[in-house]
Amino acid sequence: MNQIPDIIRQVPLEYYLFFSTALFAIGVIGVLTRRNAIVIFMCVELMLNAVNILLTALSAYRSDPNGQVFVFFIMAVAAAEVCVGLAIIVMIYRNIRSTDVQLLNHLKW
Amino acid sequence: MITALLLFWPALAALLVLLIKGQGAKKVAFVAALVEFALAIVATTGFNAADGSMQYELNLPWVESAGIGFHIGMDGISLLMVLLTTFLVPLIILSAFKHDYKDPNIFYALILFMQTGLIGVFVALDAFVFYFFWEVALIPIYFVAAIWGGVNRIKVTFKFFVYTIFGSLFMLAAFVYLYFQTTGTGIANHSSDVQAFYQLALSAESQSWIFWFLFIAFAIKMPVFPFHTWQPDTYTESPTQATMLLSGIMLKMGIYGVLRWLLPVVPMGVSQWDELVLILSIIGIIYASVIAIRQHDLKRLIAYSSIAHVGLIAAGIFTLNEQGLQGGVIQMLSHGINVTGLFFIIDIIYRRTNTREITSLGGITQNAKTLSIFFMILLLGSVALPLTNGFVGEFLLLMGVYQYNAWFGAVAGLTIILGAVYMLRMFQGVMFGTKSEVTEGFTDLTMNEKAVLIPLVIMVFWIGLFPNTFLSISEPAVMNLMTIINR
Amino acid sequence: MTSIILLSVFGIINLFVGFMKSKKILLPLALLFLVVVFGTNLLSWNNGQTYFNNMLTIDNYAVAFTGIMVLTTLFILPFSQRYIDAEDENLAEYYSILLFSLVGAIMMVAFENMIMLFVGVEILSIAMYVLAGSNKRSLRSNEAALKYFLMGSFFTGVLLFGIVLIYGATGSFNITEISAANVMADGTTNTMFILGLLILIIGISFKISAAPFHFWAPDVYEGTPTLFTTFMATVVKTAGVAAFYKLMHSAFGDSITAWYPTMIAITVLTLVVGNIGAVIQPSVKRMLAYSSISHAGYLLMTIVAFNDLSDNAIFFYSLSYAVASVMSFGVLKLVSDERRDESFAAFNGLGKTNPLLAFVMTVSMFSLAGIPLTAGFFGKLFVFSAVVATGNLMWLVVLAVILAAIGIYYYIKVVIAMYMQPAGENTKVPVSSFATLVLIICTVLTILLGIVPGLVSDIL
Amino acid sequence: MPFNNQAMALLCLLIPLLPLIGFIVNGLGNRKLAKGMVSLIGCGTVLASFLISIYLFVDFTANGSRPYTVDFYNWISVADLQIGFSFLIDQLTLLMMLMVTGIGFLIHLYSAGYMSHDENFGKFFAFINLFMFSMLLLVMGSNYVMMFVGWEGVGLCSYLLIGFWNKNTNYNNAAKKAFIMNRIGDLGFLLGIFLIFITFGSVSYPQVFAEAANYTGGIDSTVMIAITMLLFIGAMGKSAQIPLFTWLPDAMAGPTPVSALIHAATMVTAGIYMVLRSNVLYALAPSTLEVIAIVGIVTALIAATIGLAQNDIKKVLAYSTVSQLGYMFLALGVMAFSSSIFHVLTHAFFKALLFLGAGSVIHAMSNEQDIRNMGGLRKYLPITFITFLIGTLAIAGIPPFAGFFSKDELLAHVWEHNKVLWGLGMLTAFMTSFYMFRLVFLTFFGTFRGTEAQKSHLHESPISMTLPLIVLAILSTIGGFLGLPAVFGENIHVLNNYLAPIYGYAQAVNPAAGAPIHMDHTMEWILMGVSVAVAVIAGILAYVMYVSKKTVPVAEGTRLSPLHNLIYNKYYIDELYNTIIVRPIMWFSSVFHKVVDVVIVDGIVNGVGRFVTHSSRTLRYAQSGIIGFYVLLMVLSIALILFLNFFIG
Repeated sequence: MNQIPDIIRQVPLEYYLFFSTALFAIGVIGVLTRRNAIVIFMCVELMLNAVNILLTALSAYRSDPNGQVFVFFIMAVAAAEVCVGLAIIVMIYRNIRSTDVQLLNHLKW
Repeated sequence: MITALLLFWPALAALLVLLIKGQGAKKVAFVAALVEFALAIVATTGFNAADGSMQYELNLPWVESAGIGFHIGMDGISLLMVLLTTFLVPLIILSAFKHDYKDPNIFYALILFMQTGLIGVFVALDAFVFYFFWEVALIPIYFVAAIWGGVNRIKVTFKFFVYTIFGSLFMLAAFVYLYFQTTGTGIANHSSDVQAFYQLALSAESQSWIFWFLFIAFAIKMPVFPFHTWQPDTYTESPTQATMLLSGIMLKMGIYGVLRWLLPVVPMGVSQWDELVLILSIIGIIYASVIAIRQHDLKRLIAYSSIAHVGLIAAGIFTLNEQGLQGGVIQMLSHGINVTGLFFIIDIIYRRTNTREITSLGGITQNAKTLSIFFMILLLGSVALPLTNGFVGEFLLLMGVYQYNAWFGAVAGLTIILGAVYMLRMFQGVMFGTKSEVTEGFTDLTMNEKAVLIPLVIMVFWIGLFPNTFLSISEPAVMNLMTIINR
Repeated sequence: MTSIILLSVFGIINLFVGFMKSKKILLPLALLFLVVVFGTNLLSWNNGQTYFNNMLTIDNYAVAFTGIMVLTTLFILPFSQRYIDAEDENLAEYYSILLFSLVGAIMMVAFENMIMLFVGVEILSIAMYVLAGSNKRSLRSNEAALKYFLMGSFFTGVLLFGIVLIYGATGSFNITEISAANVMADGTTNTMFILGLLILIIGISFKISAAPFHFWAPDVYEGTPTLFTTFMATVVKTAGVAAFYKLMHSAFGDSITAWYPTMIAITVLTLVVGNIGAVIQPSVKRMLAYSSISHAGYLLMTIVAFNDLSDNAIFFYSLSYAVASVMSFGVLKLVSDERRDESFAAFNGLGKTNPLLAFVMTVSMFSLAGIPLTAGFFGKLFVFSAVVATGNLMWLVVLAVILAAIGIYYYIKVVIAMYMQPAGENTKVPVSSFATLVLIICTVLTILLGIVPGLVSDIL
Repeated sequence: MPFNNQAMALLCLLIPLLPLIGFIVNGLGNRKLAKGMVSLIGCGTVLASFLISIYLFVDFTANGSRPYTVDFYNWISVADLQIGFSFLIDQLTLLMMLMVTGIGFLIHLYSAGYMSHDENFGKFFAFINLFMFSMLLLVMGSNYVMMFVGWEGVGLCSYLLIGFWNKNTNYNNAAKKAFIMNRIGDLGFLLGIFLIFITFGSVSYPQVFAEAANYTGGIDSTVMIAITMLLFIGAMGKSAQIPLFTWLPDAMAGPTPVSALIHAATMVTAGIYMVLRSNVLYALAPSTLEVIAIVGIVTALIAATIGLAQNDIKKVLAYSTVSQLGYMFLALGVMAFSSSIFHVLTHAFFKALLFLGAGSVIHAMSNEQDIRNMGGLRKYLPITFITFLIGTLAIAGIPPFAGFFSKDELLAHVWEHNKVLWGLGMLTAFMTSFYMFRLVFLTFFGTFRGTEAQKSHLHESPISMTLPLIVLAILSTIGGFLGLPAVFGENIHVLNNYLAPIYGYAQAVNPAAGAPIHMDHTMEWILMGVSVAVAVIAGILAYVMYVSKKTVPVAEGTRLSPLHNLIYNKYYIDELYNTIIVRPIMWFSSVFHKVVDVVIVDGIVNGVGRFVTHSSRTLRYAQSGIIGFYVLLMVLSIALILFLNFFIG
């Protein structure tokens, strides 16, 4: 297992940085462009995973376990979020038979 | 100690009055106000009039860590203002006896509560204490005006409230700034004590803008042209008692504020802007007087006249000479008495005829001789006839302004002509001529009404004949003030 | 620390009690729990300790804010009376969620490590997503939950990204270590650090609904059942601001040049948007939502002030704001539940039908507006003082003053409706004795702090 | 000149105080006291004041004529401004006191008869008592502010009495006009006082005059001209000089005794008193005196021309008063101080007499005032006729009546000063004589032109009214001997000798002040002859026109020649004032209120509110309710923040 950080370090840190930033950006763009609540939520998950990758990489580069520990926290929290989020979406689907976020604009101004 | 008693007694009495259901509330309120007046008399008798510094001081920690003390006390100017307040409030309460206001307990409690605020403003010796009571005085009067007022009361008092608070907040900002400029001793590095403010040596530039921050607050309250537009509407729409409180006492808060918190704190700022303020004030005198000439609603007419009178006071005070300052002080008393009386007389007429329109009144003097006499005396006081109270103040004020600048004095002096024009026009329209439908069955004053007017009229002559009684109380304080201003 | 453990335990107990038939006991029990927590919390006063390997610090700052939040929750719960009366089967869950979310809130004010901050934020947020949507059959509630959830999780991602970048730049999550790393000490600009810092600020700004990341707030506040809106406006906001303040001061105090312009911009924008936005709202609830944005702005001013006065200022302001908010939302809830209306018209004639409620509402409005005799005045005074003390931000105070005047404009409209408009068909609003008690306590507290602010104004 | 005699001080105080007590008693007991009681109190207090004044006068002369001040208390004291409530007793004061209380008493007595049918009898007496009080303060005060007190006080009484019958709107308007016009003058007076205080550091006569006597600024310095002009503006208002004279004819709306007392004998001469009192100041400003002389003569001339065409018995007398006041100012303008006060005195006698006589006529005619409806009254009102005739002879300047001496002396001074002014003065004298005889002839000669009802009612007035007439007629006859011209012997000008000390300071600074006439006796005789001739010719002319030819002024509505029309309508001065002053102020009032106040000033205040509301409404649209939009905005904000941080700052 000790080699894993070494393996990770074979790729330059900038690559991880660019990759996860790109991934994060894709997530953001997805949130911006999609109308389906579930897809939007998936994109958010994408953002979280981008963060996770970066954390792992940084953790490995710095030989600091804290980063990886944080990843676990993030995963756990994300799981909780998924539960709640899906429950909310289901609840809405029951009410309006749709998951299109554009339809929900009664609260405004 | 007596200062604290003066300050808190009305508030306590207000709580008591609140508990009394029905019309008994007014009697209790009246007695409480009389007690307060007695306290003020006691304070006056024990007051060393030769001493210009603060007396009856009380300095308790308030926000200890910040160096903000609950510091109260009185010098001659404060004492006169306190006397005015405590003298007028019982009369104002008494003047309401014939009205059946709904929820009388709340009505009278608010008036008493306001008295605490007013007294607090006049005795505060800490900037934040001053601001605190400044706003405390506003809240009750807002409710009195807005709940028991006329048809347009909501809109009008809303504007009044927001406008005056808007100004006050600038004062707060200035106080906070000044507070941080002080280097006090004791527990904190900073102090908001009035003496600490007086010792500040700020640059001319910062004094200049602080001047405006403070002045806007006071100018709106007084009100000085062009910050006056809330005033005629508010005076007109408020119930008479609120109008009396607003015009008789509350506007003195603004003038007092100038005396205590503006002139001595930022003297350099004052010297930069005093000319502009004088010009504004004098414009206000002429402007409001000219407008008053054609007003047909009695209350509105007196409201505009009040702007004119206050303009003169403001002008006089900003001359920074002793005649102007002393004139301002004595005129505050006089104006408080006259305007309260005039509004009460308008109320008497309104209650009997249901109208305040000059054109639909007339000939009242034929039915109500006593009323005519009282009305005439108060009116003469208001137009500054010698030997009435108004003369002493206007004489000194105009002299002060004249010394500052002869042309200003001459223009400001037009007030004595224009004042006569609108006042006599009003008196003629209301009291003289032939009776109209509404004044046909007009009845003369009742005992109760006389009880309100007689003390006022006595004061009209007292101040007119023996102004030194009051001038001597404020003189050392004014001298003291001038020393601080000229430091 | 004891508070966190106790709250978690009590939350679970509450859930179990919920299985029993008698719902009557739930409220007193929850209140009892909170009182206990409040008490134990105070034990930690001047008795600070760190836990979990330096991940949590219970210092006076944490204790003070925990106190505010627990107290606020204590005040909020009695307004759930209607749920009790309606025999709502989920009541126990609501109570438990509130208790659990308090844990998150406490973690946010006590964090020493970014992980704890993140976890605290999420505990609180996820709980709020649920509560926002707790009225399952109401489309408005649904919409609020969805909006809050989607945007909230989006900004969770943003927040995390910020944390990660800072981790990348400094190699630590611990705020003391971040501060010690002092990456900007030699005048170099570490792009990753600054980027992370800014993104982190943005992430937290969202949580406290600071402009321009406030868009969710009015909608969510309006759609959420009033009881939970109260919680959001008070506990969540207090926790968020307290955490924000602590973060900026403890971790990024030295890199102030990097975040100062952004922070000021956000503060100004928040003040403006909150106050201006509230002016023409026809719904009291939405008006209060905007007003809570504006108060976030005043609170942010303390962060900008960044001096030894700002600690006490933020504490006092939070306290006065939280109490006043409980009062205003509480009365709003009582009135709108009864009259099925959240507009200003619902308050017409309240002064006649319910003098007490009207008085409480008036006090709260004055407190929010910052008029003397109420705690809000001193809150504003202390905040402004802190800003003025910096010496070069007088303009910000002036702006805040002008906006405060605008604030009076909309707060007073409620007062006008209550006292000066005829009651019309509005009838007396029933109030439970618990709620009455809470309102009276809050009112007394507000006025007391408005007269003798020295009681708590310099405890930190 | 300190003065410590308590009893004397009390006496001094009693002089104004007694009428004040009368005012208070009569005022409060208006409806409760019987009329007899009211008149007793009203007349008695004034009589007492008169007697005390005589006593003071005697005492003063007996004690070497040393002026003294009586200090009662410190009225207003602010820093170096010390205004004492105190009286100055000197020659001038005593003279005025005697005149005011003496004539005042006669008129009070007259009023007891004249007003006996009025329901507000008590109120009337209260007001004229108040007037006596104010007038006495005016003349007795020892500083300018005290004078101002009386000055405004008499203005108030004038207002109250002109509008005495306050049901009539015209009367009220006249009263208001009088008060306001007086106030215009008062403002000048007030500013003058301020400047006096600034210049001399005091407002008290002894100090001011002593300072002025040592004034180092020289003759005609700006300050002195300013002070004297400002004071003179005050005098113009009170003494009805052009341009502030139009109130006086209107003031005839008041009861006739009021016209006699206030608007002829006493109050309107206050302006002369003031200038005379300040003689040292005026001596320092000869330029102002020139102005005064010109204003005086123009006023005299214009008022006299208007008097030619008036048909109201009181209006004729009113314009005559204005004209005579003009004379007095003319005298002041040429520094003939004694002549001026001499004319004040004689004018007080004969003009009071004329007014009271007119009142008697009006009383007999049942309130008819138009001389076109009179005629032949000498048969019905013999006493009134004779006394009125004496008054007319006096004012016309026929020797040996009082007016002859005073007017002649006055004009002699003018002759010395400026021949043109003298010529105009003579012209005025001619017109005066003409319209006064016209008045006499139309009223008392010819046949009665009134209604039958009036005719049956004609009667001589009661004794309380005729007695004052007789007394005043005697005074008008012999009053002139107080100031016999030098042609009759050296140092026989009693008044001049008596008053000489008060010009001491003035003569010190300007030798021309108050100097006696320096002309040979021949010239003096010639001048006398000319003025008598002018008066007699005018009288004969009037006789020819109105007795021989029986001309009656045309009725209302007849077309008049343009010049006649102009005079008849008083040169349209009221209309002029209305157009250039009153209307513009009214216009400004409306504009200030409806445009400036409501639209501009309040518009800005409300505009701020509207701006906020509008911003709020606009900002609202950002809150569209759509998640995608929100996220977009927020992402853009993030991008903006990052952009600004990394690419700008």
